[in-house]
Amino acid sequence: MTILVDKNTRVLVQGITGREGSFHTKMMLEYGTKVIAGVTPGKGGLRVHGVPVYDSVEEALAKHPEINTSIIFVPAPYASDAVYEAIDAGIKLIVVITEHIPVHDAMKFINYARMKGSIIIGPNTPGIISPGEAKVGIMPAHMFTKGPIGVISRSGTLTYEIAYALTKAGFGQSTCVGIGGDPIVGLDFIEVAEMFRSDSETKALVLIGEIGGNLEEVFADYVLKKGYDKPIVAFIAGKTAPPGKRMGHAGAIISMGTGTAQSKIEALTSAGIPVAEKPSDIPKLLARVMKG
Amino acid sequence: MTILVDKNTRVLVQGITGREGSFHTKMMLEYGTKVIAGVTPGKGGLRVHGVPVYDSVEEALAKHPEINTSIIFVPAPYASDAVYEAIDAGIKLIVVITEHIPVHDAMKFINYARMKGSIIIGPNTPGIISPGEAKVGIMPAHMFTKGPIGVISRSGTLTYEIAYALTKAGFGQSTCVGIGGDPIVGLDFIEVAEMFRSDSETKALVLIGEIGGNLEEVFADYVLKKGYDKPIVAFIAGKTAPPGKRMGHAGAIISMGTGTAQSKIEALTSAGIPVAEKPSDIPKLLARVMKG
Amino acid sequence: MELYEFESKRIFMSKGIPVPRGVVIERIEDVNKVTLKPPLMVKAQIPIASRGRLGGIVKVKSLDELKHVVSRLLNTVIGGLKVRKLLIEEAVDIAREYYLSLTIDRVKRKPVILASSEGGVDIEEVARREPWKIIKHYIDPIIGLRDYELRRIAFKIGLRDSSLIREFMSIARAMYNIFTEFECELVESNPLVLTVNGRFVAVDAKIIVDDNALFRHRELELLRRECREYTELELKAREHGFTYVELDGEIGIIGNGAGLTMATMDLVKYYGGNPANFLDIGGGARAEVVKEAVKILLLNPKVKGILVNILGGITRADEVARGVIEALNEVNVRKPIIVRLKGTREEEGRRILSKVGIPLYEDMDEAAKRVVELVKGEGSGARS
Amino acid sequence: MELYEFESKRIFMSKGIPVPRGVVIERIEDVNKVTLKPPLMVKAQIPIASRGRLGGIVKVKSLDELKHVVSRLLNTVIGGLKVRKLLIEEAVDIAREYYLSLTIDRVKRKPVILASSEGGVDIEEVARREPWKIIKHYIDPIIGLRDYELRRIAFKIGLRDSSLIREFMSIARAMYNIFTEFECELVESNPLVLTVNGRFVAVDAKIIVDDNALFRHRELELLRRECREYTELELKAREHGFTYVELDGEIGIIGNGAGLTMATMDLVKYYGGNPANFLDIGGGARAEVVKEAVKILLLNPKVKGILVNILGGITRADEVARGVIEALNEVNVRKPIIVRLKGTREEEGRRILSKVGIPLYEDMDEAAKRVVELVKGEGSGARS
Repeated sequence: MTILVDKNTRVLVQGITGREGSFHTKMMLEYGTKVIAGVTPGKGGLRVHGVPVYDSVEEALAKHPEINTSIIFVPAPYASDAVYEAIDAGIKLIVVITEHIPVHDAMKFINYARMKGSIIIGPNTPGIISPGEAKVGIMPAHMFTKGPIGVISRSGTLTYEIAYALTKAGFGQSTCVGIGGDPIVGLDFIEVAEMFRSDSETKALVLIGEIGGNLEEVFADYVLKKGYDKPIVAFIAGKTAPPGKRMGHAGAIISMGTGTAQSKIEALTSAGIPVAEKPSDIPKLLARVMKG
Repeated sequence: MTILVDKNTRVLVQGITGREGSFHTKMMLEYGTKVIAGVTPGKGGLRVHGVPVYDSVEEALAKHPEINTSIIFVPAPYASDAVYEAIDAGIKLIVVITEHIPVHDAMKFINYARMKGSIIIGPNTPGIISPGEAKVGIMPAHMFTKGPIGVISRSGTLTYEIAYALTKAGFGQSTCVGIGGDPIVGLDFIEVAEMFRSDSETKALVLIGEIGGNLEEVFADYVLKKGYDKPIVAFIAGKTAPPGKRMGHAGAIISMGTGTAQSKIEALTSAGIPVAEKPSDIPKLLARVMKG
Repeated sequence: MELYEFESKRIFMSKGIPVPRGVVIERIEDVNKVTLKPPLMVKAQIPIASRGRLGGIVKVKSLDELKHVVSRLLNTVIGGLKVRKLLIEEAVDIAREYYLSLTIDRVKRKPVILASSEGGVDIEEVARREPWKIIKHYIDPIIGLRDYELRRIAFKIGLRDSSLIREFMSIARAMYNIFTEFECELVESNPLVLTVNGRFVAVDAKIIVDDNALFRHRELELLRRECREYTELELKAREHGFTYVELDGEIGIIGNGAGLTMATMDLVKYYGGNPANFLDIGGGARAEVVKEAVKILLLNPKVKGILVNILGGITRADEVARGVIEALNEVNVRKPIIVRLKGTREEEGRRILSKVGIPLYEDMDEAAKRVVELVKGEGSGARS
Repeated sequence: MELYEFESKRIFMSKGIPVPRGVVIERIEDVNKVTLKPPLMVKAQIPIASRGRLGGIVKVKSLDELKHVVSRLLNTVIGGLKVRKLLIEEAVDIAREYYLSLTIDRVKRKPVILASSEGGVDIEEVARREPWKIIKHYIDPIIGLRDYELRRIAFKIGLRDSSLIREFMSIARAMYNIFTEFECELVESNPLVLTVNGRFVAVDAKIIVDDNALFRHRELELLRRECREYTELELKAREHGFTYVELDGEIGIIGNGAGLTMATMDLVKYYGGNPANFLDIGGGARAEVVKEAVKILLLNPKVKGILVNILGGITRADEVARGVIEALNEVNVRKPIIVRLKGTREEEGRRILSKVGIPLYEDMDEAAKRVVELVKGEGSGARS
């Protein structure tokens, strides 16, 4: 078992004819992901790496009702429209790769998706990979391998780095979920951890956080209060990073001193989650907690 | 059994300190309806006919969590805000007496209510009465009496007229629902008829329609297609009325010749629903169909 | 309230929707100031769907012909309405006529876009005969209209050129913005013309705004003062807060609630009379309103007798009775008046009316029968 | 992007929110044109929260004193930023200081209103010590803000007078409209002053707009050109499409992806070095971008050595390698450069760099260790 994507995942690529959409369609196909169709308005009838292109999601789904997942490469100004189209068409998992989507747009479509029962991953996510089953994202696949570790990350390349370290150390991954690097994302650490909780294949979690926001602190609090029956290790990037933009008094009132690497590391540690000093330490830590 | 309101109905009156709100609070109390609380912002702490007044619905519900129904007497410009307040507070049945609410407002709060699982009756409705159980509305109670007839009406005073005729002829009513006279209303004939379908106390329906829109035709179509296991008689007002405002070609395209008294009478008759020539004929018709 | 075509077009223009170049004239002399390039369209500004068939739209080939047509049309009566304004526009070279509108669907309780590549005067015929040629798209009123929906509509009405699709989308978006901003019941363009130059132009524009929302739109409410589709008496009725529509019959009807009022009219007809009007005093009317309502009917010479049918809930019978009497005191016209009153303070109402010899009827059927008899001269007994 | 206080106040004013009467001056001479009535507040226009404590806000009692203060403040440096503009405003008679703001809550994924009757400089202290004094209300971003919510907030911060409640509601509504119309990350007024005359005045105003939404707000994008919180190099970096923030250390860092770049900085620190910057070339960067990034670090004299850490997914190693070499060719400065490259076209990248004697590191830890050694002069081997 894995979470979110697996062998039954049937993918629609929105923005398939663009540079990135087309390139990663090829990469996903090479990985074995079932990419069924693509959408680019006005390009209906084309084929991209053998995948048929349609003018609208509605048309694509009429022809390929088995589609259950969409990955979005549409440029930021048009991305939210593409997300709405996917939600309204009833697609239940939507992976939004696009970065620089205006935060008010993201906030709206994420709330709308929730209302309609769709899951949004991202925006600004590298996507999801369940090694050996399906990759719905842009990560370099050779750095990932099948195994018992669930990975949840706010980062892109740092996830690849850590996944690669895990792979080299013999820790394969059940599913790696990039929740997205934007301030507002569709799923947070807790929601993904809940999915991993009931995934029998996942034996331990790696959580990759970074400075800003307080998703990590909220997650630590959740683990503390609700407990988590699988070992977790974490890494937080940004100990030496410049302080983030100050969002007026409101930002300070809401964050209440959270948001720094130190606050996150302390919160996680207090919740019994060991935090690695550097990415290369994660496999060691993992070996320790999985034994213990 | 009755539908929508009964002995368990606990009523909040929004706009309780206004002329109409206050008068009908008294009338409802006299009828035996459990009016628990009222809301008028800025008038918190007052009492109206013994009913405590609060500044907000939230406060009223905090003090009286048993409230399950709201009746709204707030003037049109502020009515939709009051409806939202009731929906957000989780009140599941909201009776909107106010007339002249802008149709875009009504459209939005009706869709919103649906999303949140609340039922809107109205706007521009006389309300609901389950004789002997509860009256959440402005109808003159003495014209109604308990019995086996369910009444669904788009009209106000005409409903009283017909209910009175029924009462005089010995046909008591289970519940009378004024769905509201506005172009957009929360529940239509079909939805109320569905409720009556599973109400064992209701043995027959009286449907009171009028010209404009096509709710009656749509209802006739529903009875024709889905069947209805209780006898129904109808009355349609407006055979001699001036034609309604022409809503451009769009109105004609949508209505497709429906909307006139003739079209409604034909549709109902075709669906096996006898239509009374005048209100005073309804009891006779009813006697006939209930025997047959 | 339906706006005049030229008012609608001004709003269209302000939102960036292309309309033909044009001017509005109210006096024949103004025709000399027209600098538009013929051929021109002369369009009577009256809110009647059939104005084209009734001769209210004329194409002219020259400025000379324009003068001729303007002097013929201005201040004449078309479809019962006086033509006070003419819109004169440059004719457009039509490649194809589209149809595009936004309105509210009562059954779905949602805004709906209607679009078709077969626009023009026969659009309703198209709807009947080839309904699949009209695209009907419902809009979620909470989330609003998204671009992908417009794009889908554009594809469905057969647009393929991407710049034309963009133009269509921006016009439809602007019409939707008008629809929501001004709280319209209808925003319509028929035809929305695709010119031979490959541009879209809204050759006709129709906006109907929701009267109930006018309090939020001062700029529109000002337009309301002008004489529109309402007669003077109808306008006066609106001021007093009741609804009045004139009809052809001889029996004046006053009721409370639209349903009851209509049922009363139907009953009069059933018993052989003909209603002269629809007059709904609404809920909870005071004596003052009833008085004004009765006065309107007393003063209307076509009305030979009056039937007042009030079923009190909010409305109090004593207020109604007082209103009737005040009207009779103020107006020196006598006509048969039949009053049927039931409900709150019925007895008090009966007492007030009996003083002036007006009997109260209990039963609606009897009241209707009686007024018909009286008007037909077959009876007597009511005050006259 | 954070707007200047005076820009925020202009937007507040345009939406009907009362602000103190004031003028902006950029030259000392302009002080003579000031016609405001003392006492006055002189406020340095710099986006720093602590400007009050740093002497950037001064109250003056007379126009003479004003001249003195203006010439003291203008063009000085406060908190590292040059004061180019001063906002001069009439002081307000304060009865009470409120706090009111709109921002986005990441965890709830919704807009949130924060309001308090204990506004002013100590608001964060209030939040810590008496959190119940700050009302936090989440807004449904789809249905939007409804009046009843504002009314509830008004009651909760202790307003009772109905005209004051109305005024508060209309200010909060206007701030919400700014928040949504301009797609803000923050709209804040602290203090929102209740004057002794019983009116609300936004004595401070702060607007932060979402940079990602600027393409929809031309009017705001124009403001961006001006030097703001960014240094010149940071602005240059933005033009080239990467993110660059200067720090105090001596080791220049280039990474792709914010997480990896930060992790690289942390690693340098872990091995005893100090990062001179954060520089994220983003995803899929071409040689041109890499070149500009490397050039910025080569030209920064504080940078003693450079660590490039690229994990290719979208980013191609050969493009990165080419970018490094082009930078070295264009700039005549030599510093130790350590390159760690993994991923797409790794071999091609290695080949290109080996030609100029730059070795490729496989391992991030080793690369970080090495660059620290080199900068500390304990090693050699990299091109210098």
